[in-house]
Amino acid sequence: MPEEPKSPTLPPSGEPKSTAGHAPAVPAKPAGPVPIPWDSAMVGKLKGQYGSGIREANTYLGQNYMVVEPSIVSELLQILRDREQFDYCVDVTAVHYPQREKQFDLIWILYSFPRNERIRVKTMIADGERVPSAVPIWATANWLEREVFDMFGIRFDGHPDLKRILLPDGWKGHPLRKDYGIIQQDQEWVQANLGIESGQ
Amino acid sequence: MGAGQPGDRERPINMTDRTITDPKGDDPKTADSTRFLSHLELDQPDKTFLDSNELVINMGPQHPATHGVLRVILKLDGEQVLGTECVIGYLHRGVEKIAEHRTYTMFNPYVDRMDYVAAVSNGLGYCEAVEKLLNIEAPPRARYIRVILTELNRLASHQLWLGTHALDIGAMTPLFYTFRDREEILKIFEKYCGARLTTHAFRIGGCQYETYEGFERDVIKFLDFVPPKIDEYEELLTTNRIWLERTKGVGVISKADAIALGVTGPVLRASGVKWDLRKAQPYAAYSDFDFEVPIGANGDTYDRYSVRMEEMRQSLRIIRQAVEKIPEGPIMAKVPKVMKPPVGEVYHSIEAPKGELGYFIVSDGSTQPYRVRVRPPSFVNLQALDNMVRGALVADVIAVIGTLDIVLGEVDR
Amino acid sequence: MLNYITSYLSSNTTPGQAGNVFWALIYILVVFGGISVAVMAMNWLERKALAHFQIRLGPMRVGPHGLLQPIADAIKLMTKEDIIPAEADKFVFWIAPLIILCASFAVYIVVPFGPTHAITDLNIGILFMLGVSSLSVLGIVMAGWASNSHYPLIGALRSSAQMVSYEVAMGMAVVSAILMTSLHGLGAYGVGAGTSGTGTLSMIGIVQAQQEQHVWFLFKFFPLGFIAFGIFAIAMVAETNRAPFDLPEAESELTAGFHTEYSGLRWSLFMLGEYAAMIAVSSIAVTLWLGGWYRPFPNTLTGETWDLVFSLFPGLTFLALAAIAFVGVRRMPKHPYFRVQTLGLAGFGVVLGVIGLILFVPPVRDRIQDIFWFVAKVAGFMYLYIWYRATFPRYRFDQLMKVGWKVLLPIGIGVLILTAVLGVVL
Amino acid sequence: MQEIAQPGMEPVATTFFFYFLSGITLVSGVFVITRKSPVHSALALILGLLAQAGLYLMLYAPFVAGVQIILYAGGIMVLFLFVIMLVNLERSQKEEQFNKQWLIGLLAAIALGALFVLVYVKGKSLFPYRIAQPIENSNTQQIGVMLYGQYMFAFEIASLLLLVAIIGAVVMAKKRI
Repeated sequence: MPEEPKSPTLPPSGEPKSTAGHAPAVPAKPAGPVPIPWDSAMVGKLKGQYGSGIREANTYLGQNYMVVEPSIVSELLQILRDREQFDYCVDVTAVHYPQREKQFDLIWILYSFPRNERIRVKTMIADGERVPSAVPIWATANWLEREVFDMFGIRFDGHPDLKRILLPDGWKGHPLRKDYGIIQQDQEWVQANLGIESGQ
Repeated sequence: MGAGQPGDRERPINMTDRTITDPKGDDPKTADSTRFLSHLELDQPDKTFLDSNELVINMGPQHPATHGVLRVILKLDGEQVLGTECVIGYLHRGVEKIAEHRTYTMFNPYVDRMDYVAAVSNGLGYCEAVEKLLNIEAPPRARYIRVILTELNRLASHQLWLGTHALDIGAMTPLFYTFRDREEILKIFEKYCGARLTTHAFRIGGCQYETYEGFERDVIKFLDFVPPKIDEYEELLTTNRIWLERTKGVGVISKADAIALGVTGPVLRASGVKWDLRKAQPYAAYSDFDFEVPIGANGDTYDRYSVRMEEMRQSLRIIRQAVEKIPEGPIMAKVPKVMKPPVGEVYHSIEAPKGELGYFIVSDGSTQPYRVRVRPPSFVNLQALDNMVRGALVADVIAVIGTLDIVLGEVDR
Repeated sequence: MLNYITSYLSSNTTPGQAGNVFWALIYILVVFGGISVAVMAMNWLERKALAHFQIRLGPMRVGPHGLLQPIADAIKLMTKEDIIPAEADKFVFWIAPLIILCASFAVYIVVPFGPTHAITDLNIGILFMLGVSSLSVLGIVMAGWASNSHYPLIGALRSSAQMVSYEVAMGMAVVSAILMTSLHGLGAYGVGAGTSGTGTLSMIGIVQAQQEQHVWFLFKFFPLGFIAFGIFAIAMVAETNRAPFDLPEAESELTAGFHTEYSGLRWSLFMLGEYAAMIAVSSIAVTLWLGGWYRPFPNTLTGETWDLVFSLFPGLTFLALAAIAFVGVRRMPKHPYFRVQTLGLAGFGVVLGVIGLILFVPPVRDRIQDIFWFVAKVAGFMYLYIWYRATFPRYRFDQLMKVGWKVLLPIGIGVLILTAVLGVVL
Repeated sequence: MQEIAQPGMEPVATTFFFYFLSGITLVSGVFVITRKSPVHSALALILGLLAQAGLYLMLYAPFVAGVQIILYAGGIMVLFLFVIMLVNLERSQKEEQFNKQWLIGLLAAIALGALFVLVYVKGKSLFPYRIAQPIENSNTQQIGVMLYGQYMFAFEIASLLLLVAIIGAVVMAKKRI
């Protein structure tokens, strides 16, 4: 089903907001868009199959996503590709939530050519937890997972050649983690290879 | 913090073996010291009478034909390529890390610096993603202006691609023709938003500037000026025997491989997949225009060339329709001075000249995005290089890198 | 001593044949000096024509319309530092460009600018030319090896493999042309039987054969002459590593081929050798197929009036050049900065005009006639070289070899056999 | 040397050129065996062959001289240089160049020289002393007639032999045809 323009529950955008600019009191913000449960034939089948494995399946701003248990992720991805024809893995990426117990959000964005539909599969994993690689399912995941490893330090089991892709090999630290400072650099690597005492 | 040679002191890559055919291959120093090449196993082929050992050649990062700072390690048997390994990251500026320390509007200009050849479409992708996050809609006039400028930018990007691609294969003249015509587009950009390359033409919620007084006249003059010029490029190359010989059947990628490798844009369409985001998931007023999506038959360099040439013509069609039907009205939606998008995440992608350019933005309700992930088409297309080049000759590697139309600013981000 | 000099003036053979050392030396100086000037002019013409092909102006700053650019380049190259790589083989590194230069210039000994205007007339003329031009392969291979680094070696091996394989195709085309000198079949064109029936290898002999047979070999036995000429034209472009076949210097793959490590004057010797080889190979083509120094349509448009008309051509071309120069002067911007340049261009135009007028004087007109036509035809070939370079992309190495061996050679052998059969049968 | 006014080659200072060319041939011959680097000896060999071509010219055999230049200097020597460059020469440079038996070599050379002189002196009558005569019609035609006339059979066998050699080389070099 083509992505419907806007989720129905949102207030109609035409409603005149107060004129922009320096209105004295900012009016009470209309309730922001809220994720609504997403139930489609596919989700029903998957829930039947995995039950609690699929934590939640919602639509937010018209984009369907489901949060899944790490244990069943690779199996689910395989099913999504073979049965549900999601033959194009758009992106594999991660988001770091240091304050949460399961620190990382691992996200696969999939698209199906036959059904012209896009979904996101999310799973939450702790630091150091390993996830089976998606390379056997989609060849494009090779470099995408290497970049996630390079930037976040998440290891993927079964990846043919898991090593850094953007940063030099000997670099220590994973920049996109929240605890990695914006101007921080691997001083030891910089001195060893560039012969300058600091990167700044 | 730039990149340099990998960690250990001793140079891991033996630049080039001392002589071409060292009969006995005295010291296998190429084998152990290249753990960097772990997946390119350096086995000796079955011993023939005149055995030749593999030759590891470094192409780049300062090579005339790699569009930017790309280093390709080629494992050659004589002239034939046995395997390639792309070493990238020389132009890595950490755009995604910077995004987490900038507000939404401050990050807008950074986006132009990624694919500096098609800066306008980068901006369009980002602005639309944030608008979706804020759940606001750009007014119709702004959407039309966005379509016109993005299609002009697609034309300019394809022209630059054609010039450099032909130069790599040896034809010097198209470069000057394409740059002459591209100049007209850059003039329009300069008159509209003051910049030629990294234009920062759009704002979240619409466009910053109303179109300058003679905008429609310039665009229409351009629309009449360019079609015969495109025929000039075709005249030079399309039926040129040597061009056909250098591009037909070179760098072939099958439809299944293309989908499995996640390749998008003209490279995917040349392999026969009729998929264009402007048609599949229309954004920014593309649904109002009719245009065809050109596809190729057997996914070789020549098909990618003809797909892009046809796309140039289709872009002209879109611009003509857009300029004729451009509505009046405001060019900027109501956008709060301090943007605080509600907590949530959104993925929005557009059809950039190179392929599907996607933005995955996570917002935690503050003025700064919590996480911005850019899905770069060149990065994913470059991954298909190894698949397309295995078994080809060195000269074909140059042609295939050219036809993939990669820009290293986008690959490395 | 004086009569030794004047004795030659009346004789109608080339100085080399007449054994007159003094005139032979003068001819050598004139021809080699002329070739060097032609190379400089060719360098300027290539940059300007290539630029105008690509809608840009080319060198404009050094002298009016960049006319002094070649001189500036020459001075720059001479004063540039001449680096010899550390581990390079000094002797071989030093001698390689000289070999190429000697090979390219030795060809001019037998190039016939006129019935008596050639340094000498070896009776194995064409054989000597092919032999000497194949010597330049040695120079290239040595240059590549002496630079002692990887890419020049690969470039050198590639270009020598290319030259060796295209020499074969060239040889086939040349042999079929020589066959035509003796086989003077009546032919469908009613062309009268000509020479005494004995073929000749000597260049002047070939041109005279074309004159007597009243047909250019290009049009003899119609398709065959044309095909042989086509094969030769393609092979000669490959022989000099130019245009679509300039793979050894393919910038995009191997840096700059065999002359990567050379710099300064030594590098300019390579360029001199390349351009000289281009002119030499074109002069072979002109001699063999386009009737050497004879004016076009020597037989169909015969008669006194036509001779007069054609004899005016040299003067007319120089006057036309002078006219172009003056148009350039008028279009020169009026800014004081350009005053010197406009004066220079005007002076150049005047000189050309004067030469044009002198060429109208009858005694000079007759003498200059054959040299002018020969040089005009070679100039046509030069323009073709530049045209190729502007339009054609580069062949891949294996395609280049395929064209050489699988396309040109079979057609060459076919043409050779057909010429022989046709010559005997007709 | 009586003046032979003849369209062929005019003899010009032949004696000087004779000694000059044969001198070059001898010196380059010595260079070939004494040079340390194989490429230098190859160059010396090329020089020697070109000097021989000059000698042929003096014997009024221009065709043979032309063929000498094309085949020897242009073809075979290029092959020599190809092989010399492709084979890794690092080790051969380092090894000791001269083995110790040069004394025996010298003796053998002297014996051979004496043999030549003996044959020349004894068979003086076999070699009639004649001045090289410039031939009437072109030398190429004579050779052509001889080659395709009398020695037709030998010519074909030789070409067959060459064909076999070429095919053999291709079979060896190409891994898969």
